[in-house]
Amino acid sequence: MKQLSLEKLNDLFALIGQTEALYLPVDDAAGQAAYRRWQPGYTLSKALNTVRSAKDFFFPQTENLVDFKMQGKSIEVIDPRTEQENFVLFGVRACDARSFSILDKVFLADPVDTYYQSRREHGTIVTLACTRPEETCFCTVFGIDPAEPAGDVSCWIEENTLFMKANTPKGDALLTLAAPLLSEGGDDAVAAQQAATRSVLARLPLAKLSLDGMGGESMLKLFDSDKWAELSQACIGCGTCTFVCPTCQCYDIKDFNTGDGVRRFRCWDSCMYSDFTRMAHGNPRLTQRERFRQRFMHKLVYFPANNHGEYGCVGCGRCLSKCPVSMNIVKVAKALEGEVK
Amino acid sequence: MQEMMIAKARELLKSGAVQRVLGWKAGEFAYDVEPAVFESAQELEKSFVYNDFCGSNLSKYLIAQSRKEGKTLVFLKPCDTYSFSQLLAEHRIVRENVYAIGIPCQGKTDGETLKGKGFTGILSAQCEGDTFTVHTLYGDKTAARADVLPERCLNCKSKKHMIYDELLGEDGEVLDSHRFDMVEKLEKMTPDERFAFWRGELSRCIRCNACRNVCPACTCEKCVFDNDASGIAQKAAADSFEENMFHIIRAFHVAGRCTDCGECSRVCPQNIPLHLLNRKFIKDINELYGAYQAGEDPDAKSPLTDYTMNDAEPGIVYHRGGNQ
Amino acid sequence: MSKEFDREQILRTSGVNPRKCMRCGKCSATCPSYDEMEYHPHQFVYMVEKGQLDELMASKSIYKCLSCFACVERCPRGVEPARLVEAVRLQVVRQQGNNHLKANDIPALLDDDLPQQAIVTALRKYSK
Amino acid sequence: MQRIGVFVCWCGSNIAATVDVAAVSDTLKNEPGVVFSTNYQYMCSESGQNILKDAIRDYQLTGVVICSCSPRMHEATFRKAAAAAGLNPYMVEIANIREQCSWIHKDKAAGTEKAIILGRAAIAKVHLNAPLTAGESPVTKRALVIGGGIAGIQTALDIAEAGFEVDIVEKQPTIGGKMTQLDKTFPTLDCAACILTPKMVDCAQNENISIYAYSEVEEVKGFVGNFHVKIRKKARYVDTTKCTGCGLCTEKCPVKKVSNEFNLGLDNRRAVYIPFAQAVPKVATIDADHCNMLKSGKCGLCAKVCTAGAIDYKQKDEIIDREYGAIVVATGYQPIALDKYDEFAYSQSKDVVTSLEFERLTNAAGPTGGTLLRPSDGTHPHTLVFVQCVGSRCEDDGRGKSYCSKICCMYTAKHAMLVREKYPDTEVYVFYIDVRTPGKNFDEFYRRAVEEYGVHYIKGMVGKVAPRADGKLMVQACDLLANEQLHIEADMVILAAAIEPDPSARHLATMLTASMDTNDFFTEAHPKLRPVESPTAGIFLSGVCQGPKDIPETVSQASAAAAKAIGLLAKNKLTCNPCVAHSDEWMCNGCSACEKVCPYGAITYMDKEFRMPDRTTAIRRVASVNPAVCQGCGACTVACPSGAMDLDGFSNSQIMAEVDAICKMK
Amino acid sequence: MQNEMTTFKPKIVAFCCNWCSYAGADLAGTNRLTYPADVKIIRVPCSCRVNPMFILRAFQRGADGVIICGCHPGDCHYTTGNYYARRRMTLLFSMLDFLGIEKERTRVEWVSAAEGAKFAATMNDFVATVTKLGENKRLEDLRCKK
Repeated sequence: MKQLSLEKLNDLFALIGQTEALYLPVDDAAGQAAYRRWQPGYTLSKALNTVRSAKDFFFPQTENLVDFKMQGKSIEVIDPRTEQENFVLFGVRACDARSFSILDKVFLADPVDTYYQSRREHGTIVTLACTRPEETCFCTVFGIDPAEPAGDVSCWIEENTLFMKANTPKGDALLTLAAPLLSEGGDDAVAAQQAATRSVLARLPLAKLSLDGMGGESMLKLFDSDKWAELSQACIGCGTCTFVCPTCQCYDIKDFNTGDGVRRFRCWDSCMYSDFTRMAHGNPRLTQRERFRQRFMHKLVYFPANNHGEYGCVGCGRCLSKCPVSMNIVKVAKALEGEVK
Repeated sequence: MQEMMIAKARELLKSGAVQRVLGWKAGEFAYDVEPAVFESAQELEKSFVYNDFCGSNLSKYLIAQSRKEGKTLVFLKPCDTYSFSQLLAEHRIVRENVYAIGIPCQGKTDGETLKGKGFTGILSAQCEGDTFTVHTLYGDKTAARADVLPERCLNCKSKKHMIYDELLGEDGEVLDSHRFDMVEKLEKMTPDERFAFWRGELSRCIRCNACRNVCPACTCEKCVFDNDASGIAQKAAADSFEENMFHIIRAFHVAGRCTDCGECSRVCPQNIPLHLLNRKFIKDINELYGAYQAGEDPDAKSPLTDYTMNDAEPGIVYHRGGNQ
Repeated sequence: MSKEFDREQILRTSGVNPRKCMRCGKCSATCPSYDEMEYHPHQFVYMVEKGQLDELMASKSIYKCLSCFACVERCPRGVEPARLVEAVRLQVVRQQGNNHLKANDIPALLDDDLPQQAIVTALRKYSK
Repeated sequence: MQRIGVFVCWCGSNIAATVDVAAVSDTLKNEPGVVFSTNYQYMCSESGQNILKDAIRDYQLTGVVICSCSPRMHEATFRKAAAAAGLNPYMVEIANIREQCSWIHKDKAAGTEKAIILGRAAIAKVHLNAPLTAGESPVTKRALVIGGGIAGIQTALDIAEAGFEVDIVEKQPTIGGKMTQLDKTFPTLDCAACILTPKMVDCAQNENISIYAYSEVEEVKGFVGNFHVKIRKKARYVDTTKCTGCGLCTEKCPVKKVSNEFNLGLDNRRAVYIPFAQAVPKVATIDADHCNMLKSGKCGLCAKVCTAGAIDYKQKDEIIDREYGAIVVATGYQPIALDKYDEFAYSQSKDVVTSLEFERLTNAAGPTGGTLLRPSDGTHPHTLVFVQCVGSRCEDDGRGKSYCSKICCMYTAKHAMLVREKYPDTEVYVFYIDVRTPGKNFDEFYRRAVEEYGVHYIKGMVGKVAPRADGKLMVQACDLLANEQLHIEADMVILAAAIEPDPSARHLATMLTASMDTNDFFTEAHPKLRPVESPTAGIFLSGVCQGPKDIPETVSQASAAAAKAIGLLAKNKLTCNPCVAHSDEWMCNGCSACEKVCPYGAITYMDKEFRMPDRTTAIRRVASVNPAVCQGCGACTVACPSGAMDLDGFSNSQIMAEVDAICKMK
Repeated sequence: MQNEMTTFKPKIVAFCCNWCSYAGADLAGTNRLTYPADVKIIRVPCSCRVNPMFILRAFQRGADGVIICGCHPGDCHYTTGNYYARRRMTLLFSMLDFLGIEKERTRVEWVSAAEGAKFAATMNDFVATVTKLGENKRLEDLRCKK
């Protein structure tokens, strides 16, 4: 365990920022936290979590895949990628840290998504333990311990000190880089904080959320449940839940005509949208009920069925606080609970 | 009020006067109330609520509900009635299939506003008189009611119901609000300051479409931004231009039709003050073409489908604002 | 102070646009004080428009207007000549620098027989 | 993918001098979709057109871009040539490289570059062009004239003379309109009845004309060439086929105190009446509001005296359905109500009258038999004051009208002159703001009133009319030229009240979807070049419904409207402009925004059953455009938020393609 | 820098109604009245055909100024089209200004078929105004610039 006085936090950021791009949560104009590239004067946000998740850094909302340049009747194909720079993501919470492993299962499975892979390889994740979880948090349901977050480096902030622990070679390298500023020690302080945090976690209203019966076994039963109609009734079909979700990974590929060519890019898509997976014959999911069902079946049933029981949710609670009509995965899970019992 | 509403709904369901009730349903926490349709007295008893978190505007749901067989009972707050009336004027709702009950409103807050005011770990919340008590994981906290209301309710334009079949409680008055203050403040800035302001706001947009999908004026069967044939379809703002484009065109499409219900800003996950764009149009319309409030008079010609021979010339824009 | 300034000032305080006048003379035709006045309502409109202010400001006519507003009421073009007369008068009063009547002094001057209209008219005429 | 041919015209040296035409055609040859590109000295010449035709055939062109002069010049030429070669004419686009390029630029490099860009824009548009076919619609060879005043009569006679059927719908029991109430007409002073009644009789006798008097238009549907109109023929309680117009019933009717509208209430008529002796049709009408028989079932005297047996108390309103190819509006005017002009004491004194009432008071067929008498006491008036511009040129909307009523100056001069001629012992004053006499022999007429007849014309307005206990009217006015206030003791005051469109016109305009201005006058298709047509195709305007005018002007406009209507009726089929709007029903919300901005009423809504994406069926309200009525302005396309409404030939995607091509970075 | 300023050639899109302004532009040509080649005209049936989308699209694609020309109010070939256009454009321009986008980049001008001289003068003036403003930066799409 290494430690650093918070007074020197800016020196640490400056040190890292010198060699790599450093991103950390700072407060935006509306007072919510968002990742920004560090520059002098930026301070780490005190918010529990960012509105947008950390997946942006590996799977950005829009990404240029290929360019076509047209000159008269000839077409030139251009790979727009430049060399990926190394970057450090500071202050990732345990839930988001888990989301990367879920995304990896999608993007690093064969055929490997090289755009994603390159970013994963060049990114170092520095997590930060939670101390004040909120009522919307339910990461513990998925076996995540926000007091002991994963990542290349785990951090804790207690009183006036930042404690850091490297978990991987990438983490070691980062701490080596920062070594001039760090000193040893802090195990006791961290353990004390963890104990305090865990006592709060036990009191969270959603700590006991049960996902029994979800997963592949009850797929058809859940698929055919008549609860979906009622659950999806209020859904307005926007993409808020999917876009703030750290694990949603669907995208669309679009062409943009630039006037002298075409820029082919991919962008996040939402299964809640009426034109999601629209094909030549139309949309396979005809109503919002089916689109709504798709999203939750995917996270709670299909994904675990294909991934050894791992759910496609990390319990970050973003959709709970951001859904315009206050519908969310917890309400769905609770409603479906009865169906499988 | 909640009891009265349940009793009324139960009575109308029982008599067969209505087949379903559109209202609000309690959630997991105090604040996550969701719009819901109730078809039986049991459902009403179980989860119908009307409290300080019933901010969502139900009128847009009537587009679908009123096309169902039978009648739908809907509870409408004063500001929701403007949307309802406007939707009727646009023939989007089958009036015969709706039984509208006007209900009073003292302003509605929501979880995001409470959190913005520093309440975290909210377990439950009550309001007595003018004091809000919030029980949180980290202890109980109180606040004055006015301090936890969102901007749209602090600048409420009207407590009067524009249209209803029946009214529960007293009808209120159209209010003198300060809703254009912020627009005015922006108008007084230099263009550079305004540009910086809006870039700061709009650059946060994640194009989740929540503003559009919740908006009672955005009821297109197919939005131009979802229609590849329109030539301006976008699924994400791949460039800052597209952020501007989306919000300008959206505001323009609802100009003269937006009732200023404020749902767009309420639902924006990034807290972008989108209502300011709509209010800018409303303010301009009021100043240039005479006071007009969408949803107030269903027979009034909306300002963009109307004209007078002596309308201001577009050049008037060069002479207005604080940027001479 | 320049004539142009006076004219601007009169136009601003009165809010009257003399160019709207179509010279029908209904103001003067309707004026109960016509015979008392050296310059008549329609002349006020015309002379202000042409900037002939010295004559108007020197004339007693500005005090002869009863402020009955019949001309304002009858004018088909909404020119409001009485407001113009009033503005010319105010311009004179202002240049004299004295406020001849203050609202607070009125109660002492009151007489039971005095019609309300006279008080209002007096205040209009003699105060800034 | 289109196969596009590009043809660059030199226009002799007009284009070639400042645009390198060869460079333009060579560069455009490389544009996607272009399979042929050439340049030629004069594309519009016969040999130029042949190059175009040959290329269309040889290269199987599906689209053509001509870089030449303005499309306003030769678009039709090239479209025709393309059609001759078998290509849809609407697959031709013109890049205007002469008026908008070569002629305005001196630098050849800049001109060439711009010509290339304009060519690219046209190519981009042609890529999205679709073949358009002009539709045709039949024409019903009958015209409807709404309003039977002098305007309607003249229009109907002219159309009937040309051999087409015309129906006149008049809401009063007789045709003739306001002119029947006039005494003499300026500037020739011939008697109104003498010149009007023969025309009324002509109408009745012309076999092409059907008169629906005491009738109103109830509903108008359809469009140019194909209007479907419902006419409500109000019950007269008299069988018009039996009534001989003998007038016996009107003498025997016991209800004697019904205000006579023909004489503007200056005297009374019976409950059964014929408005005046020369009425057409000359049949009696029972006034249901006053008839004892119809009110209480007690009387029946008229039925008893009628030898023709024409009285029918059970008669009902009749609805007549007719089809028309053209509609002429001739709804005329009425004087404004003067109840808001207290200063003129119109409501207080019987001796303050409007000019139209004055017409009746001097008319030989009027209540006084043509002798001018004071209405209050029947004495001979000695001093008469005429006031002009009462309610005209008034900015206060609540009281008057902002416009000049145009006819008052002349008829006031007429009245003043006639009074002085007939009663030389009178003093006549006319108070005016301006005297407006533009018209043949008009100013001479006015000068005669002043110079020969000694009418006192005084510049200035009357401020106040105060009736005195002794019956005199105290007129207070200002003589602006003398700069003095006048006080005149008058016996009568005559007010030249402003005129306004007939109040029925507003409702009619809505039915016809013909636009009106803020004063409820019908607007013309073009204020200078199409003054008798409404912007709505097939609707024509005749008389004062379009704006104040006197009789000669009304008659000439009526004939002009007739000529336009005849031009339409003479056609067997109408060719429609194919560049019209169309609505994509799937995207339409049914919100009516497009309908509200359509100046032609071309958009209607219908409830249509749709199979929805969720496989249910639903009834949806959707817009549909009548291509025969749409003129292709595109107002609806922008009003439509979903983009369901688009314009053929100028579609959203076509215009954006042009924008893209023009803005393209090099 | 100085040099860059003087060589900046703005891209101007002019939407002209077919009946008045396009004819006015033709008349300017017939009378050989010059204006910069930077102006490119798009013919539309009426000024009311101009959708705000087109204007934004032009800026996106690299236009530096957009001008809409129509018949004088009251003279519209379709009677009322330019009245609607007038309201739409007034509100749109005001909104652009509200977003801090230079309002001088957009303009509406009424040009009749007889006003060739006015058309040329208008274009000269507009090009000068836009040239002074420089390149459109606030409403550009970087993907369209290379």
